Amino acid sequence: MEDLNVVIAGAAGEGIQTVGEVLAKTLVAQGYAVFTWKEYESRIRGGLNSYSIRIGEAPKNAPLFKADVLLALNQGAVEKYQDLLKEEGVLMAQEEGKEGVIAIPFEDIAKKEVGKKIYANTVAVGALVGVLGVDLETLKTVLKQIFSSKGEEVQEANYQAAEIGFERAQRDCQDMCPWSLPPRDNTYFFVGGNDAIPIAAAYAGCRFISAYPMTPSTGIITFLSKAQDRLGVFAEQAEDEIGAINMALGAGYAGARAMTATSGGGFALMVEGISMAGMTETPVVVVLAQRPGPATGLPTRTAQGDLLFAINAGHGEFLKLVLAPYDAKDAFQKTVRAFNLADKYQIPVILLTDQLLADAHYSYTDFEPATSASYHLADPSEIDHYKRYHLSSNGISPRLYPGQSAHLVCVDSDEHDEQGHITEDLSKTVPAMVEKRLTKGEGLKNEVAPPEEIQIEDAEVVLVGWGSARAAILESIHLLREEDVKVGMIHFTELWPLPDYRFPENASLLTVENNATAQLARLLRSEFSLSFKENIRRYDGLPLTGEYIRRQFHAQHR
Amino acid sequence: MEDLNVVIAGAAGEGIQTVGEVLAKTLVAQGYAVFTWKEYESRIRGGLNSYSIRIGEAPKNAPLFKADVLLALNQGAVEKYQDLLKEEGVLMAQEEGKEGVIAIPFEDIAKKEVGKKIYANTVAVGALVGVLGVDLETLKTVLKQIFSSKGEEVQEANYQAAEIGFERAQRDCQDMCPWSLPPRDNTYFFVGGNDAIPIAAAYAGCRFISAYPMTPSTGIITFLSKAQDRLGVFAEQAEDEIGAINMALGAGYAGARAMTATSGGGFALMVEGISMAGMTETPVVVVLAQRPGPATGLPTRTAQGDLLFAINAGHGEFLKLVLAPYDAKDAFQKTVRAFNLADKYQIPVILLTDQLLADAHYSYTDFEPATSASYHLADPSEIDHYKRYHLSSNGISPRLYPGQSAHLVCVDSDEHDEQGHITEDLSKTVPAMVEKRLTKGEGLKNEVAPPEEIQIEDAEVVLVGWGSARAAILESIHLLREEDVKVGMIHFTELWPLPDYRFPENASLLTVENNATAQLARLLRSEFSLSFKENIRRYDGLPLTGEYIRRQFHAQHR
Amino acid sequence: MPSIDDYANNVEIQWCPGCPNFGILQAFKKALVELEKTPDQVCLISGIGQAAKLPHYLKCNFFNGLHGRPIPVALGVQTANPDLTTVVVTGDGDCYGEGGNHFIHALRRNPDITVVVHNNEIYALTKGQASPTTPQGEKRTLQVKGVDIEPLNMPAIAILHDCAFVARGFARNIDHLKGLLVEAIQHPGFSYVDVIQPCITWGNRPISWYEDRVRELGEEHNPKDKDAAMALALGDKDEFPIGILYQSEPKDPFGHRYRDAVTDGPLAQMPSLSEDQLHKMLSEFKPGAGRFLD
Amino acid sequence: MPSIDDYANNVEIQWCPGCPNFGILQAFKKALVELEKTPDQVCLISGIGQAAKLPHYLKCNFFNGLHGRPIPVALGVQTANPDLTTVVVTGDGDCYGEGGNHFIHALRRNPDITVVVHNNEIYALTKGQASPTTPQGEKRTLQVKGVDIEPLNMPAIAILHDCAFVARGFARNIDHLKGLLVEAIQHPGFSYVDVIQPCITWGNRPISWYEDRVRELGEEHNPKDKDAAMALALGDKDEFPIGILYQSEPKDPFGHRYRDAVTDGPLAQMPSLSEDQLHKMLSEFKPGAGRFLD
Ligand SMILES: Cc1ncc(C[n+]2csc(CCOP(=O)(O)OP(=O)(O)O)c2C)c(N)n1
Ligand SMILES: Cc1ncc(C[n+]2csc(CCOP(=O)(O)OP(=O)(O)O)c2C)c(N)n1
Ligand code: SF4
Ligand code: SF4
Ligand SMILES: [Mg+2]
Ligand SMILES: [Mg+2]
Repeated sequence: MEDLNVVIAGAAGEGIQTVGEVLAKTLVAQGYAVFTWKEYESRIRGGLNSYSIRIGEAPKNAPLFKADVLLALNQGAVEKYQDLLKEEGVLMAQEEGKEGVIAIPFEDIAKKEVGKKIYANTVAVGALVGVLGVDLETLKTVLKQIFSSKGEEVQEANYQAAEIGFERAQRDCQDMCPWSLPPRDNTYFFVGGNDAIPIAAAYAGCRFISAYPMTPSTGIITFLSKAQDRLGVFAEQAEDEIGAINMALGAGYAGARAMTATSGGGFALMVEGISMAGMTETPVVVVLAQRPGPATGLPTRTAQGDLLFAINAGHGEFLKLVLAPYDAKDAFQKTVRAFNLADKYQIPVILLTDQLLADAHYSYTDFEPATSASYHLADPSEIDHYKRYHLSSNGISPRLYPGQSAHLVCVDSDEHDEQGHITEDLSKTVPAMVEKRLTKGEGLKNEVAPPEEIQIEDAEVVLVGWGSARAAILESIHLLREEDVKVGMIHFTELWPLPDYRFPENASLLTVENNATAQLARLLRSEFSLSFKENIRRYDGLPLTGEYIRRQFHAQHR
Repeated sequence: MEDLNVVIAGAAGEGIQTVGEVLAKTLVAQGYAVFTWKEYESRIRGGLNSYSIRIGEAPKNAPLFKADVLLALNQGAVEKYQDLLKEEGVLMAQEEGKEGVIAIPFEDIAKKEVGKKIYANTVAVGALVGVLGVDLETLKTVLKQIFSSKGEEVQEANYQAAEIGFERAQRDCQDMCPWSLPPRDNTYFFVGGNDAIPIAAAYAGCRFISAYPMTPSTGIITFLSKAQDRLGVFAEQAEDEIGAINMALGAGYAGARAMTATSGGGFALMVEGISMAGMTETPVVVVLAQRPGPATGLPTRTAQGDLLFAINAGHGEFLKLVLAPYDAKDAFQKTVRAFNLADKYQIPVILLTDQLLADAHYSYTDFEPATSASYHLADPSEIDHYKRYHLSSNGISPRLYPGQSAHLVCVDSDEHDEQGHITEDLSKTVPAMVEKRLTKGEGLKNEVAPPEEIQIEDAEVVLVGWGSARAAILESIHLLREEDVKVGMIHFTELWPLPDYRFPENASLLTVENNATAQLARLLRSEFSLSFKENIRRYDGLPLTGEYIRRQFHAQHR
Repeated sequence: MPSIDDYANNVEIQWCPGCPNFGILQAFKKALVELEKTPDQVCLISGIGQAAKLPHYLKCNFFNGLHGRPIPVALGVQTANPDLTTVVVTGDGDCYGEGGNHFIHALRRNPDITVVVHNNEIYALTKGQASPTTPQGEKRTLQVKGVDIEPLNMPAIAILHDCAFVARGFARNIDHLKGLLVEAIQHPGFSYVDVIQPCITWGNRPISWYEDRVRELGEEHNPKDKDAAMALALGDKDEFPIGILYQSEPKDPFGHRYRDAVTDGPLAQMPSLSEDQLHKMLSEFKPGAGRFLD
Repeated sequence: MPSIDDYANNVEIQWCPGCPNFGILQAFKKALVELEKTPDQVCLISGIGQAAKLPHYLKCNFFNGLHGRPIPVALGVQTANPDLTTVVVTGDGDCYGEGGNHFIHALRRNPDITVVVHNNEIYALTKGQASPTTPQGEKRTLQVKGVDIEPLNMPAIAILHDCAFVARGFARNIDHLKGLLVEAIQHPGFSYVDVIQPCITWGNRPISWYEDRVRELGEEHNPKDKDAAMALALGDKDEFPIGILYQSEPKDPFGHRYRDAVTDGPLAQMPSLSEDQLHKMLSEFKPGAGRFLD
């Protein structure tokens, strides 16, 4: 089958999120690979938002805009989103509308036929399940899981609501709805970006998170604080982002793997702390969930606008690692990797995500961690005279934590000697310490993964991308190859330090980025001798898609 | 004559600074071109510091290490600094020492012969003036200026102290001191980097400074607050750097040219504010006086370690201007330019200085401003319907200030429409605003000065530098050319956006930088297709000198 | 003479229908009309949050800045243009959390601005986390077992530091709140109004719960009585006396020395340094003249 | 049993000779000896300033962090390793200026740490600017006509917020200060000692001026009496009553819920999530199982 795309649109507070989630779970339970993403305004009620569900037999995990089915919860949503409907697409709405609209007055039905307005959402899901030709029973299983704790009555009412919606849709569909999604024998994992990171953190031995709420990063600390007893991660809401990173650094110094999570403005406030992590050689993982800036920008939208800021974050010169996972599963792996490498090299690691990745849910056949936690604290019993900043040949000094043993752990944000005391010895100690901290980079550079290469053998044009744009670029390659354009892909998820790498010499290169200034291109030019054709950029707050890239490619490169 | 270098060394609190300043002024008054710089520890008393005075007939304005005369105020200073003495150099000390040391017990003399220990400094200056063969009368003129307000008695005691020191030195000099510095007919301006910036700011119409103390930037607000009534600049010590930049932005929004000044860690705390300046299009000038990082680093030392951080400072994508003046006079011009361009393009401007430039004093034959303030506020009477973010073709919208007229000035750190109201219109307004802010860069790029070229015509190797390193690089070119090495110089003081520029094609290039990672080289690689030989870097907290560059050049490029 | 309509603009209001923030907006408009201010005389400064969106809904000059930072922006605005009526509109997270340091230091400065805090005891725009004023034990989206730490009492801190004007209002008593705003804006120096503003979407308690506990202060309270003011600020956490809690003795406003010595008008209107002045100053950097500042 | 010598290290002390900071250092050593702490049980956290250099001069674990940020670092340290004796050593600029927000929010959390502020009413390391505690009218290098704004009264703010332990010491009354430090460190929850520490280099007043005005509190003051404590904190600015100003009723320390539910040892010693636990959790992301957290 071709992938289907269902878009649910309406105001904040109208239940888009609930309808979308229940439908998505039902589809996964039915055996389909589902990818969901959302776009929404920065407000609590009102406005116009959408929740998109892509349904396929195998995971594509990339956003689509065009809709096969559009469920518009209000008239504004009809107007704003109806252009997304494909020609043969079906519009579902509450009120009777034009020809070809499946009108189901969810709220009325809920109130009159089920008894309470709150069942309107379930009526809507029932209708969607009916339109898509999914088994009502599957929906009921999902409803059971969700409402089992609410008592028999609520559960029954939900069943009833779902049935009514289902039947109304089937009745009204007639021959407008060609779809049928019979049960399949797959049980995909269905995971959100902001779920994968906290779970991976706990799996990687993270014991401490302090953060200040900021969209789209807040889900991470929320997850961990809800799961505190189960995952054992101490979670604290800080008074501000400066407090957050300094708490994490304190915990890291004291031996606990620690992290924080934020977005652009909050990250800006943390850069002094990141510089201190560099100087004190304290491991810390900082999630920077990007949204469009500058300043407050578009708080709920997506962008890849902070790449160069992240790489150059912090005053002075020190080693850091910047990783940009491309989806939830990769975010899981990269999170574990972030903790391990932060520990091994005693450095700050920045995990660059974005609103797309944070809020999207992905399907996977399997979800096995590729690495597990590896710890690098030194063994105090093997050390005679402990020096926190011992000048070793690879720049890495043994790290102990205070109270671990009788060895004293002395750490300084001033330039310091091997013991951790302030130094003014410019002739020897200072240059030695500068070199020590940078020397660690040689080891790290060798561990950094090279970019992923897709179909570059015969490619005339290579699309170079990073982070969450991967699936869209992959899809665009598929689309362009269908048109006989020989394109390939080179994709970076480990961005600083950059690995040694040889770009193909015969293909022309352009980057595809969710920003306005093509930051990856600038970065690659500074590290490799490259030139780029006109890069493809998107900077309206919405994610890249395969179709967008295809269109831009043709517009720019004919 | 060949330039002379006098180094005064001792503990903090022992009077090095006073002795050095009085001597420097005397030399200027005598008609010589004087350059002073200092290196000191981050403490208030004790430690070992030095103040160097370079004396010549024409301004070189570059630091030297090797000393013709070393005045060591204590035994530790003798030990630490005596290696600086040239073979024929003269050591002056308090206590009798080795052969060839001019021993003058300043404190004893002051106490016993003048009556109070505090006159020891003047005894020392007197002795230095004697050793150097400067007129005692010139010293007295300078002493008169300094002490005239302290009453007849103090003045007389100082004269007496100077005389005793002078005579003792002349007596003990015998044939060890070959120098004679007769009066010359020059009256140089003698200006410090941290004096030039505040004066230029006031001249450029700056009306507001808020800052939080941080070495080596503190001199700027200190100057302005002392001169508040005379220069009319409102100066406020903020509670922290975040407060400082936000106050400056408030003042800037309200029509006052405004600035702040800080160093690495404080700048790190300001980058969210800089991003807001970008988004709200509020002019602001931020002085970033660099010192070695990361974190607290070496608070009183010098470095050029924040170039890439400054250029990439702030989340999101927006236009900023980064200027790095090379000396006090250039700092004057660039400060005026900073305010004018901040105003014209409605952007944040970063003035990158460093401890060397901040603390050094320079001599100039003339000190004429090359530009004066040009103002770019719009005229409210010419506007009918005012829109703060009117989408103009060059990206610049008319800027008014609140209360200036009946027009309302509405400014937003969220993405906004032309009126300044929050927008969620992703299809039109958002990309238009992103483009508007970046389009301004096209105009700005055309105003940015190309780098300065020195002797590149026949150069086989070109040393590429930036900011305060200029004089040292110039001197190194002189030294290398004397050895028949064909070197030239390309020097940047306007660093972002980079101007269009063609590098010479036949010479090999290397950068000379006061940092460890050769940041300029990285920057230039990303903007021009260049490759660099092994760059010359210095990262021990001390400034580059011509001699250092010469030595490194030979060590690296034989 | 301005009317309520002069303050209307046709910007869509993004608050939840029924939110008490509407009451604060209304009180603002009424207060400005009563004060006979025209929109161009008023400048609202805000940070980020639901509260901080208010300036968009009232026709006037505004600077909608960063989360937590409206107070320093307002200090800059008021200094640069003292003729403006500068009012900060902020939330409990904006002002007491991220911006806490600026608030306590603004108390020290006594700038002639008014700070109005929409205190809903929650981070509403980011979906319901605890704020510095959330009472202990209350559940929030990030504090699922209830907030475990104590709230900050900023009105008490303000009274302690002799803040010029400290009041508490209730978003649903619009006319009473309007009265407070009028007095706060008129009062010289730093005026601070903490407004109880229940969040009907994320909060745990209905508006009526607050309504039942709000009590208008009458003649019996003398705002000059610091002990009494402090007692009110420290009183039972489930009681909300509203009105003027405290008024200090008159004191010098921020920047008064500069105003006396240099100018008391907008800084943008000052002439800049003349070439003459510049040359005079620079000549002092020549030997023989002596540094002009020492 | 540790002795004073166990706390000696041979690092050159960078303070001015005769600075009262030496007295604080001495009091620290004596207190730690009296508490029978060995250097490895102690962790000092500081920011940047003259005060903040103290950890370098006393043999123990330390984290000398950023200006203004020792308190959040200490929170992290104490949480990660509750077995350590975590003490913050900070200055009036570090703690009340740059770090003011962290202090007021630490009050809310009641972490089991001790904060010792070297209050010299000045920014000493940066050469004499006013600090948040500089009295009005006093001249500083940046405030040449005298400080024009009011000082911050952090002890009063602490008492107001029922800080577990609030004391004031004098750097030259070493034994008295030692006693305060012993009590502060022993006291559960957030202990706060503001130490009067005249700066003999940049300050305007000789040590004797302070000595004349310092008065040790005796039996007559009951630290449980909040009003009396507040009166002391608010008292005459030129009088310095020293001793324990306030002790709150016992209350839960920061993180107690976690300590009860998860572990009360160092976090570094916890086993990490097993593959089993991981798979169990991940399986809940499959349809049919239901999300494990909802
Ligand atoms: C530096 C920074 N950190 C965090 C945020 C995210 N943020 C936006 S509003 C808000 C909380 C607002 O709370 P409050 O001030 O009480 O306003 P309310 O929404 O409750 O009216 C936060 C944390 C931000 N925009 N900037
Ligand atoms: C972010 C940042 N801002 C400013 C500074 C510069 N600075 C260093 S110490 C200090 C003031 C210290 O005052 P205080 O804490 O009272 O310590 P004291 O020196 O008086 O003991 C300042 C402003 C810095 N290091 N970092
Ligand atoms: S979320 Fe709460 S505070 Fe925000 S508008 Fe809605 S009801 Fe009001
Ligand atoms: S400057 Fe002041 S506080 Fe610092 S060491 Fe010297 S006397 Fe002590
Ligand atoms: Mg709130
Ligand atoms: Mg101090």
